[in-house]
Amino acid sequence: MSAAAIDAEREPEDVERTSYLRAGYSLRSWFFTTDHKRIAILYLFSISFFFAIGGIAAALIRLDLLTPGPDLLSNDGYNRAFSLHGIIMVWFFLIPSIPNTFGNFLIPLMIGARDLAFPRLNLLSWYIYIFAGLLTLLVVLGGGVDTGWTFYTPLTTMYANGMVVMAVVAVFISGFSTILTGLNFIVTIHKLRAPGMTWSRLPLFIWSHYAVSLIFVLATPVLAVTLLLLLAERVFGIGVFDPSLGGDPLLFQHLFWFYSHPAVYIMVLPALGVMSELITSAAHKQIFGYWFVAYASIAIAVIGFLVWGHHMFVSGQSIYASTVFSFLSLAVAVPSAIKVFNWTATLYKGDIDISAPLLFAMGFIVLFVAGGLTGLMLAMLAIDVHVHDTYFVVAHFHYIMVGGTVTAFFGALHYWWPKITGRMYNEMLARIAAITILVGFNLTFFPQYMLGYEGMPRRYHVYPPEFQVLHVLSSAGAGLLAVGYLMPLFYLVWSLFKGARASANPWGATGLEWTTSSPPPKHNFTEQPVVVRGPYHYPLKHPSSRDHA
Amino acid sequence: MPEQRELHEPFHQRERQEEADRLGMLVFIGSEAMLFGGIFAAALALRLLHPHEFTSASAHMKLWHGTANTAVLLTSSLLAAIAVEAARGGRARWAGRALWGAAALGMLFLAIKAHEYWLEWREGVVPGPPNADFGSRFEQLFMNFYFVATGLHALHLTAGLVLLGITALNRRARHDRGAVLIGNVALYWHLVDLVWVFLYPTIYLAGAGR
Amino acid sequence: MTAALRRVLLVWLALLLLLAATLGAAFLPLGPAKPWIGYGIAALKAGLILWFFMDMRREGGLMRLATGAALLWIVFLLSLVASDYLTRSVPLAPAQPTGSEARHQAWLAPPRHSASDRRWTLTICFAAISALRT
Amino acid sequence: MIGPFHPIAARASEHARTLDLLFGSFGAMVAVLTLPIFVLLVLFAIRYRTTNDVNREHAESHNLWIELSWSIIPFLLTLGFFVWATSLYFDLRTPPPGAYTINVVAKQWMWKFQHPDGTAEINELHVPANTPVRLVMTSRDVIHSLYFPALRIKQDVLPGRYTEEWFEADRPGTYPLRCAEFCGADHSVMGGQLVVLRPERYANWLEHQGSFGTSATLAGQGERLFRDLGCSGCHGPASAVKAPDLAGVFGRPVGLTDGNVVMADEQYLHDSIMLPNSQVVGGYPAIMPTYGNLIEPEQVNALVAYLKQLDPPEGSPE
Repeated sequence: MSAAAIDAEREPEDVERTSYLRAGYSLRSWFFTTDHKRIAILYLFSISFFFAIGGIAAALIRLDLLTPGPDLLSNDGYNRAFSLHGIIMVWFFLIPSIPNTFGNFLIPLMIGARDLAFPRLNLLSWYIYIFAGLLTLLVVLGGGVDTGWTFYTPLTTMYANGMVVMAVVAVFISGFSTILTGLNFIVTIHKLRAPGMTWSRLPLFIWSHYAVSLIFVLATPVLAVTLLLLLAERVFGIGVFDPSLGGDPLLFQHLFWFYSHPAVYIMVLPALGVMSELITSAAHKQIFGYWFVAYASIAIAVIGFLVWGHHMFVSGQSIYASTVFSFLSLAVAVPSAIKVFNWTATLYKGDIDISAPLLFAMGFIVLFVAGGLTGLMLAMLAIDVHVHDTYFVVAHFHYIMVGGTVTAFFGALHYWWPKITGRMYNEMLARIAAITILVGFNLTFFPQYMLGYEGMPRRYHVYPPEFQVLHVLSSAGAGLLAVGYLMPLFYLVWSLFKGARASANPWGATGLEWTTSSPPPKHNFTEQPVVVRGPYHYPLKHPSSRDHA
Repeated sequence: MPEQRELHEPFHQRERQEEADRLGMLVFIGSEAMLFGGIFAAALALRLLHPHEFTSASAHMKLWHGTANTAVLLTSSLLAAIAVEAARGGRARWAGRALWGAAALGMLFLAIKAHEYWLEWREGVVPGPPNADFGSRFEQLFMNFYFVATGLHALHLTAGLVLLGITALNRRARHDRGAVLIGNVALYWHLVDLVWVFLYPTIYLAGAGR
Repeated sequence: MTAALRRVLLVWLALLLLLAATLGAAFLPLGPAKPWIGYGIAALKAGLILWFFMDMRREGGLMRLATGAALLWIVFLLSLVASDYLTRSVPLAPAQPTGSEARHQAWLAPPRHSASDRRWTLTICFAAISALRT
Repeated sequence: MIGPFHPIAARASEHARTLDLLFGSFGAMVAVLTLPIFVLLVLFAIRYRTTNDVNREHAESHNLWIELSWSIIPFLLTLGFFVWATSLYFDLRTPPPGAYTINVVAKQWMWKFQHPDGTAEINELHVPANTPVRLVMTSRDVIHSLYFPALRIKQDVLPGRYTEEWFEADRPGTYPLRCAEFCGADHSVMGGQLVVLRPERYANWLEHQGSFGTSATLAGQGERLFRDLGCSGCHGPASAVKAPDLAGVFGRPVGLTDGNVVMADEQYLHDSIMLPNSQVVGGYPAIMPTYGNLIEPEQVNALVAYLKQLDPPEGSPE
């Protein structure tokens, strides 16, 4: 690792002069860049923008649900609010959140490459994402859609009157941005690894992004064709779902959920990859069971394609198919359980620095386990018959997507912030933010489990008065959660100007990305690094190994 | 000295870069195959829901147009493969001719397809125009599926034609002994052929013998 | 006429023969086997195209893995969608025989086990199939 | 993770109680499996924090047996609950023979219930207690879902197709019924009341309804429709047209033209009216016109009810 070591000791002025952030200030250098690090920054800004819009829609929903009656929004207004909340959060924030920002930034760095395999394709994928995002903004301004993010037929094809066509076209286009990103990652991980970087020496972040890219490339096209069939029916009248002609609305649900369940694994797998990095770095210890955790990511990607029927247990699907899907849904929970057990074992006898990223990581594990196991409950046929399409399901997927992916996103943001910007953030404020987010989150979504089990259906704008107490609790929690999410905005931006200058390896971690300077130069490494050891080669036994990093 | 494709940004060795380009194209082909996988899932569902009516609706299809189109596309696929072999063998002129041949057969496919659509328009089995009258309601659903599936395939075929044209005009691609660009375009063209190979029994052969 | 050209032409001929075969098979009175034959021959043609025209013959394991993965995922989609449509109308609930029909229907309909033990066998065999699948 | 049972969640059927038991016991097992993780997380974080000088010798980086055991054992535990939940699910989807059938028609933003004696009610469903009630449901527009929280059951209602749901409420009272599948603007107000009455009170409730409800029974309405729509023209005994005789057809296997045999249940009768060429009876020409856009689902329910109680003429084995 000698060449890389020189990178780490370069003087701050030299680092500052060659940093990728300094490699051009013009708009052209940012909007026509092919540097994967700059494209990651472009993605970071755009997904934060859409996170804000989706968050505003969520705030509207939570405020309206404070009272049983239609006080803030009309029936139709509420339906459009939750539809937009769903569409924007799923396709324009959650799916690109970790892969397109941290995946773009870190995959070349972690495998010792100068850039992704197809840099121009990477920029094209951002422009496609932005074009689709603008179309969605037009949908928002034009009044939104009243179909929910699931676009079920025949509601969307015959009875919905919102801007369904533009929303479907926007999602269809955003799918191509995902396919191109997945393709880029797969080819990069196969063909651009540094000499010596065998598959057994890949960091687990790369394994999980490889699994996510498999889902990107194999699931998104089926969403594209499903939306095409929907458009064909709504616009040209040549659809295959029309029940009056003998078509089957369940066919749409089969094709839609064949994409949409792997899509929820698209959202959670990168977070699992981030967790493996955060836990090993905080515990300063080799991951427990490397191969189990690595293959668990691939297993989640593969089995994730076999379980979509658990969304359709009460939809009139055949009971035998439901039994098969129920069984496979239990099988897909096993790899996730393996990962959680291995992280816990990694902390055992570690040399733990309780930093903000670790707080986010532990928060992630608690919420992900809670979400995952309620998912197991939903996979039980008889229980799903009772709680399907109720707030129990809403709480379940928010525990995994918000409690899981968004917490991991913030953990990753704090952990790699020094590497991305070259500045350290304020540690105490970050810990307060982490605690606020975790408390606010639980206050928001745990009451929804109870609401769900008592029979409060999803997407209800007017509800029976006996549920009001739990809704008020949930809305209060949402307020605290919003505060928790806004805090990083301030102290991270503050750290850009006033933050201490970060060293090349502030956490004493062992990834290749920590061997180059912070922020890294335009071509990542002054000299091609050569890999000689596994990813997490922390000295095992030494009591206070921290000062020998 | 045969032209070398220029070495772009992150790659050090040209050979590794060619492998990457080909893998990238194959992964894209895989995603396009999944796109048509959705179409075949729809066909499977319709056939399992109404087996009897699916075959009787398919009996009305123009079997000879379909068969001719399959033969045309198989031959055009052959020409694309010949183009790749010629480029590898260094015979740039033959590569160009084979590419133009493949494109021409692609146009022929579209011509046959257009003629078939026109016949169906006249018979009034095209959903939409006023003179449309269908034997049964499921017949209209089958025609819907037929137009969506063959329309999507024709769209991809047109994109393939454009790619074939660009590669045929691209001098450097024809002289590239590694046949990277020609190889990738041929891969895409073979995918379009593969999809039709499976669409043919789904739409035409289902009701052929009745 | 290089060896490669001859091989490709031979493959082309084989493809046309298969096309003729599948067309001919469509006109034979084969009944329920017809779709299987049609798609079987189509799979043969696809195999030839993949192996020779798309050069999987010369490619390394990675490219074959990528091609195989796409085909396997389509099989995932088709098989599980089919599992729903095929077993949707399997009647678990005996239809309501009214009045004098009960005795008569018992003779007509196939022998039925009691509902509960059929349920156990179905659950176990489905669990077994799915265990093999993962 | 375990939703504590608020007193609001009433239980009105044996299934509801069994489901609560399943949910509670599975929740308990899940808690037993996960609490150690949360405790260990915090414990390790505090005990092995960097400032704490403690023995960190020979921590293993992998151990096959531990890893295999903590992935297979939880899976086997959940398998047990899988079998229990699946058998409950099969019971849910197997209405007992001879259950009391009520037809349900869902429409954008209201529920219409048709009792066998012809009484129809909107958004209110009166059912006799302690008798299995089978709801045969269809929708006139989009997908709805009839959800009885107190009975812990729900079933989507699809356009152009019958789906069914059955329950045996054993505690008289008034319980909510709600729509659980998003169906447009007023999805959240499309609910109503399930009123469970003791059988005798249900009987005189029906009489009371009889006076101003529609006079004929559901089957009676079906018979009138059978004549008005011209079905008897072809299917009647004296008709010259070659059409299958429908007497006693319900519940019997029917041979189709393409050879396979289909059980003539409600779904088959519904499809034969709405999509006649879909499954034509063996030996008959496919000449029946479609009634798809002529009649409403309520009328189809009436016709099916009429056909169900048509007994074959005495002595004919056909």
